[in-house]
Amino acid sequence: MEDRSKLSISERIEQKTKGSGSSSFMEKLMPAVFLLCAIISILTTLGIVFTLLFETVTFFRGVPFADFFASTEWYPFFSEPQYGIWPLVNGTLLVAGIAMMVAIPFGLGAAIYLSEYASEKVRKTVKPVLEVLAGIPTIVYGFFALTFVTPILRAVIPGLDVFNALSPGIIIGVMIIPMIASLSEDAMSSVPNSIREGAFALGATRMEVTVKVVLPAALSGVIASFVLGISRAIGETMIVSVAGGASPGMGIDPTGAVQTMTAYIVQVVKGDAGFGTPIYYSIYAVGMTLFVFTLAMNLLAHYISRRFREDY
Amino acid sequence: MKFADTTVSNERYEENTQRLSKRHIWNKAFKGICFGAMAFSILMLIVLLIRILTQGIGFLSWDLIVNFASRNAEDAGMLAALAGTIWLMVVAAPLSFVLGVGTAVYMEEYAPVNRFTKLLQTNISNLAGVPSVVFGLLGLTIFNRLLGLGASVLAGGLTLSLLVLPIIVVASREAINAVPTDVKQASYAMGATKWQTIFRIVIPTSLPGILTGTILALSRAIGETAPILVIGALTYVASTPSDLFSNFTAMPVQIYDWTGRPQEEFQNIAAAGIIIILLMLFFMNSIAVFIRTKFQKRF
Amino acid sequence: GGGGEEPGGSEESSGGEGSGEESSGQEGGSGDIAIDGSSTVFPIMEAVSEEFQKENEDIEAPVGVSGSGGGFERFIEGETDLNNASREISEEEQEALEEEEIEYTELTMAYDGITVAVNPENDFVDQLTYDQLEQIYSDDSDAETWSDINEEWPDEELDLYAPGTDSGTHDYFVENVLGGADLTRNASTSEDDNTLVNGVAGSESALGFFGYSYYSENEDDLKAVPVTDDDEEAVEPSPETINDESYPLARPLFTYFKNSSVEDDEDVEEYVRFANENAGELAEEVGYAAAPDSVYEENEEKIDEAAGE
Amino acid sequence: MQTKHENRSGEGNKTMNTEEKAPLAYNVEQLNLWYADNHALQDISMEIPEKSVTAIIGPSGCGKSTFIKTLNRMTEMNPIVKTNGSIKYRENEIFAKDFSVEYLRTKVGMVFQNPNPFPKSIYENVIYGPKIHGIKDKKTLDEIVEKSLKKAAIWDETKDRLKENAFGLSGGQQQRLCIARCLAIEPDIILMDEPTSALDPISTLKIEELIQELKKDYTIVIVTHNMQQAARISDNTAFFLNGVIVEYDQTDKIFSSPAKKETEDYISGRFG
Amino acid sequence: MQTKHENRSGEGNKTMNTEEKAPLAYNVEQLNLWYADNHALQDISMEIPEKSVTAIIGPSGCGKSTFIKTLNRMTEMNPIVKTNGSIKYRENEIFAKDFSVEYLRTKVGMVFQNPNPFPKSIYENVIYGPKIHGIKDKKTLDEIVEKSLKKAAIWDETKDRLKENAFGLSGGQQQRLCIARCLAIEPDIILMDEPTSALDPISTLKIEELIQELKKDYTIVIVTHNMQQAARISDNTAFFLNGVIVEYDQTDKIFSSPAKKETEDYISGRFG
Ligand SMILES: Nc1ncnc2c1ncn2[C@@H]1O[C@H](COP(=O)(O)OP(=O)(O)OP(=O)(O)O)[C@@H](O)[C@H]1O
Ligand SMILES: Nc1ncnc2c1ncn2[C@@H]1O[C@H](COP(=O)(O)OP(=O)(O)OP(=O)(O)O)[C@@H](O)[C@H]1O
Ligand SMILES: [Mg+2]
Ligand SMILES: [Mg+2]
Ligand SMILES: O=P([O-])([O-])[O-]
Repeated sequence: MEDRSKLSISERIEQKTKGSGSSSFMEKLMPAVFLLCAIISILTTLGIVFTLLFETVTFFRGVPFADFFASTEWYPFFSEPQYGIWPLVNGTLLVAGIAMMVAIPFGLGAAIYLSEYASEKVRKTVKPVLEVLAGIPTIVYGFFALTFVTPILRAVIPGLDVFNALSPGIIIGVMIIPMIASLSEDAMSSVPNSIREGAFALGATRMEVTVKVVLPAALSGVIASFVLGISRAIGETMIVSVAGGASPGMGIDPTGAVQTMTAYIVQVVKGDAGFGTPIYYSIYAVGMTLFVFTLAMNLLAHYISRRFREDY
Repeated sequence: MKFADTTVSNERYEENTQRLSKRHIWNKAFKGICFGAMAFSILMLIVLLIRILTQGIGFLSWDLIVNFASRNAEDAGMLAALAGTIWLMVVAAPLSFVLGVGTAVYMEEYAPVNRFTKLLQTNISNLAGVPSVVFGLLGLTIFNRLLGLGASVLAGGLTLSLLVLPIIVVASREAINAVPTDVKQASYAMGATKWQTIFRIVIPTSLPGILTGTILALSRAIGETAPILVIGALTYVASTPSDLFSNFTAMPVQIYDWTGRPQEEFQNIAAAGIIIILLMLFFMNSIAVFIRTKFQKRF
Repeated sequence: GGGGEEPGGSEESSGGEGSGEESSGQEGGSGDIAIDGSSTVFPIMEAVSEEFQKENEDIEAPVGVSGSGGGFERFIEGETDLNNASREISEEEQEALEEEEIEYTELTMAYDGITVAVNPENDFVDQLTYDQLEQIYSDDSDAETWSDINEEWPDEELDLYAPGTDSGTHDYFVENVLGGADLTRNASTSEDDNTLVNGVAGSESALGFFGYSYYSENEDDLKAVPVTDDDEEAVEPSPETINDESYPLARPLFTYFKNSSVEDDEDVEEYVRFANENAGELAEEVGYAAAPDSVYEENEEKIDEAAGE
Repeated sequence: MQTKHENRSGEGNKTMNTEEKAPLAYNVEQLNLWYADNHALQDISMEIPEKSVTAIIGPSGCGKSTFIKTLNRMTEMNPIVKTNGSIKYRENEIFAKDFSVEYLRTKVGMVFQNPNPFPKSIYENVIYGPKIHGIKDKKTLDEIVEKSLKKAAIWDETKDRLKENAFGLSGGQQQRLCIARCLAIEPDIILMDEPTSALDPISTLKIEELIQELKKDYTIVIVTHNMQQAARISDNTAFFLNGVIVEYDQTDKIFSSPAKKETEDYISGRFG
Repeated sequence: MQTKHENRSGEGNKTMNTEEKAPLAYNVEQLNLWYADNHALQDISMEIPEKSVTAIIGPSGCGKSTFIKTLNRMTEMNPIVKTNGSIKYRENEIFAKDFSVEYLRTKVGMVFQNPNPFPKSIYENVIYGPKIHGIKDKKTLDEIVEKSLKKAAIWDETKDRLKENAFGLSGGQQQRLCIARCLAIEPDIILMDEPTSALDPISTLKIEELIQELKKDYTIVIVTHNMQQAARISDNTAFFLNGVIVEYDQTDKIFSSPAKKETEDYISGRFG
């Protein structure tokens, strides 16, 4: 001890650093560990793709490819089953379309209010509240749609069926509002204040600043949030399973029952389809279609936010 | 020369009060509309909560928490589901946390700029958008069948952890990215190695953000019904899971089952169950908000 | 529904006793009985498990709901001891089990009466024949209004409800009433019978069918329609008419157990016996009907046989 | 250069002793401003004559930016700001209830420290102001663009790329574009907050020349860190310190014979 | 003040004409650095004597920060940077393959433009360096903290709040804490990149005094925008322009009789 304390700190540091092999071991080990973590995410995607692909191929051994894409009838449970995917796609897009008609205006409006008008305090309270809204289990939304929204809508719209596209569509929209609001708000608040000030200094009102400067500047982020919203609406499962019915069809009438790709998967998983039947494999084919759809949406969002990003 | 011919007269901008007041009205109306949009969202939340509370609050009881499911609504409880959900979290939370943070650190601190990194990035943002029911199919095929885990807590937890992984990665990357380069440079400038800088500066500094993201991601996982249904969670269990290979049921599955029952009382029990799950979510969200406001450093 | 096939009993005599004791001994008191299958049968089996576990606290008997088909899949994989089904085992499933060399026994646990119901405001329908039901529900028929079925009935559009196409109730109806023809595409289908009840209760020109329990719990909002499969007197569903099979749409609910499980594991055997003894009573409690006593007696013999006694 | 000073006779006042009384662009009286509890401007009184360049100098944090932003009421967007006192723009009280802030800002242009073009094309940047004020005619707008860019001495560099994004311009070009954008609505006064501090020396020179040119038609108030710049381009200079005007006088006087010890210390580089 | 100049005799060289030859802390030869295609440092050669203050001045973007960061190889963290030439730290080539960059940075401390304490307690900030270099003994660490804070002239202000978060300190205190943090590992050289530009005049003064004090034990290289500051505190001054050393000489000579026209223009405020 006596000896060591005579050494200056710098000398002691030099002594220590000479003998330290462990830190260089960590230096080599940790990147590998982290890389491994990162690779798992890629493996997950590969896992999804292979799982879906494998069983989808089995499905197409029994059901001609052409039927799947050319037929507009989806009746897998009929004595002469029909496996045309389009009715499910149609139902999915119909519900997602309704959802976006709710989510885009309200989400964007909320984002604008929070980013451009609200005080810091309001923003700080509302954002977590909206996050709560986004975190409510979808099963809860599903029963809310079926037992609350549908009866109200039926009172207003006489021809509305018990199962319809409208009610789950609206509720999915409501569920997505926070996501769009939050992502758009992020995009808008990252528009530098200096640009806003530039517009104010020209005598613009707040609305003129928002609509003509901030929104265009944040457009890539805002549109990306819409696309992500659509992708979420397409993938939403329980709300449509509960409130949308199970009637695949090609109509675009929102008052009637529909079936979405996700709802079909749940129907079969919960249902009676025998092992090894084409119905069983069909959920993978539908899952694959769903995956391709959301993948396309996500790539689109990615592309938009890359391609049109403004560097301030 | 260039200033002489004033083609645009200054008067043009001497706006008559009418035009100006019109612009003011527009401005007000626009603000109102945007406020309305925000208020609508919050209103929906309130209506939803009131609806659930009015239906379920009378049926909240201690029994609901300590009893197992039963055919009699009066005796029915969600102990198994509650325990199942907690077990799922116990599996999913550390796994997705470690994997998520590891991935984020790799991407933010180590990844070279190359194709692999780009692929990784695209891959993760895509994974975040894959519908949960598809994750269910993944879990069913790989964990249940291929690895032979069956409909066990482990299979469920693994499935959920993959489901929330991308969300955690994105949140963690943001948090790590928010650590100022300044501070990292200070560490390097003292002769710290990369790992030392990451371990002692980057991770501790971004931890609040990472934790917040993780909690929010997990609170989403708690409510996920579809993937759990797909991997075949049980519906009636009169015991709590004893190990990773036990069968389980989870709260949303239990609620889904109750709402499908013919007896009216079960609908009410379901509403009470929803209240419990919402309480759990509020609790987790408040922890997240607390961490965020309390520990997040402003640079 | 006829009794299950009895696959060759060669294994029964292969000294199951000893190994049975061994395995139950290994599992100690904390044996786990794996039960999965039909959602229709689930409430009964849940009640059975609930009661069973009250008496045997250290034996766990959780019940899953993978649907009859999904359940059979797991049964074939050898993952489960018992599989509940709201229909008889299919030929493909039998073949697969044979391939896996799994021997099984079918037990009829209770009866469900598929109930045909209309809105209480509907005062013109007082009974329906199979022919009429077929006319209404078959995809081949072109009936659109009530008057298309019976000229005396009003000229109002049929508002039809039916259980999800992937359910046992749907299959049974299609098989027995429609003679295998497809269900009309005009019907609103849902996996959740409660919503069918709501649909029928909310529309005056509605007609729907679903499990008896959904009717008995909502008697005030629905009117059950007596049904006849020939031109005899139509019968209204009730626990009695279902139990004595006078109600034509009474259908049996099954559970299938793996013979080797009963043979090797005392817990499973105990559970199966317990289920057979109590299923009738518990079924009525949760809104189904008991099967005739003779069925349970027959079951007992089958169990004895499988257990090698 | 001008940092030498032998003569201390010229006594600075809070309101400047201008020799000939030019019409006033601004008349500030007893202006006080707080950021929450921070009293950032204290009893500021100052007359700003038209068609001249008024420089505001002072060490960092003394309130220069705050002051200049108050002149077109940009400070009030910050909810924690409280203001009292009076600012008359051309005889009109800008804090009056019925005085429109949009009108004020139309008449009083502003150029910021960092160039802040909108992320739009050069063309659209310039016509933003005219457009929000109701000018829609394509031909008129074209004219405005040409004239404004010419006045801001950036026409030659941009005339062939008007449709390109303004972010493609260099910092100095961006700053001149911002000046053009501000000229497009033909303001009466131009406020500039350290307009050259983010620029390279050559761009700085160009902007300084431009200011000299603009002074013929406009009243200019410029905040600058750079005393040499103030000396070079301004007619009058106000020296701020800790939220107070220490001295306000003709630029020559301030730099040759400051009345106050603090002024002298500051311009001779003893602090700051 | 020093901005007057009558005499142009002192000819500046790329390597300075020091009168007495002190031991060298650094010897930079033919250093070139590119950010991708931007040739940010061109043929820099410069000898830095130990136990002295060397100031680097020059207009924004001339490469001051880049140069100083190259001295402890911080630039190489940016993947687009390419470097060639030689830098010898105490006779050792720092670009040599077997030369440890961690060792270099342990010997060469760095203080940045904006104070950048770690988001930890004051105590932990100071012991960060010793800890990562393997010193764990609590008593030694306590001693290091006291000694370093005292040397950085911030002990009195912080001794009662060592466990508090460093973010609670004022900007000037934070900057001194960063200096203390850097002293804790007893470096040989301290590099400072505009260490006072984010600070108020009083904090600036304190840091300047501190530098004068530190110079007794350490070699200091300081980048500054502020010519007065360079004049006040440095022994030698290098004037950079567009990536080139225009002039490097004793500070007195640079400020009283610069050899080059550009230097004169710059320090007399004609640009920048
Ligand atoms: N948005 C704000 N919120 C709170 N205080 C502020 C704000 N802006 C400025 N201040 C405070 O007001 C005072 C004056 O600031 P101001 O920005 O006007 O100084 P300045 O003279 O422009 O300085 P600089 O030369 O650094 O730009 C300072 O004490 C500053 O901390
Ligand atoms: N990370 C970087 N990537 C690309 N170019 C850079 C980077 N950092 C600096 N440069 C360029 O290198 C040149 C020198 O920059 P440097 O930061 O060294 O200047 P400086 O003298 O420190 O200026 P300042 O006084 O503004 O800090 C500039 O042209 C700059 O644009
Ligand atoms: Mg300022
Ligand atoms: Mg620099
Ligand atoms: O689940 P089920 O087979 O009874 O429909």
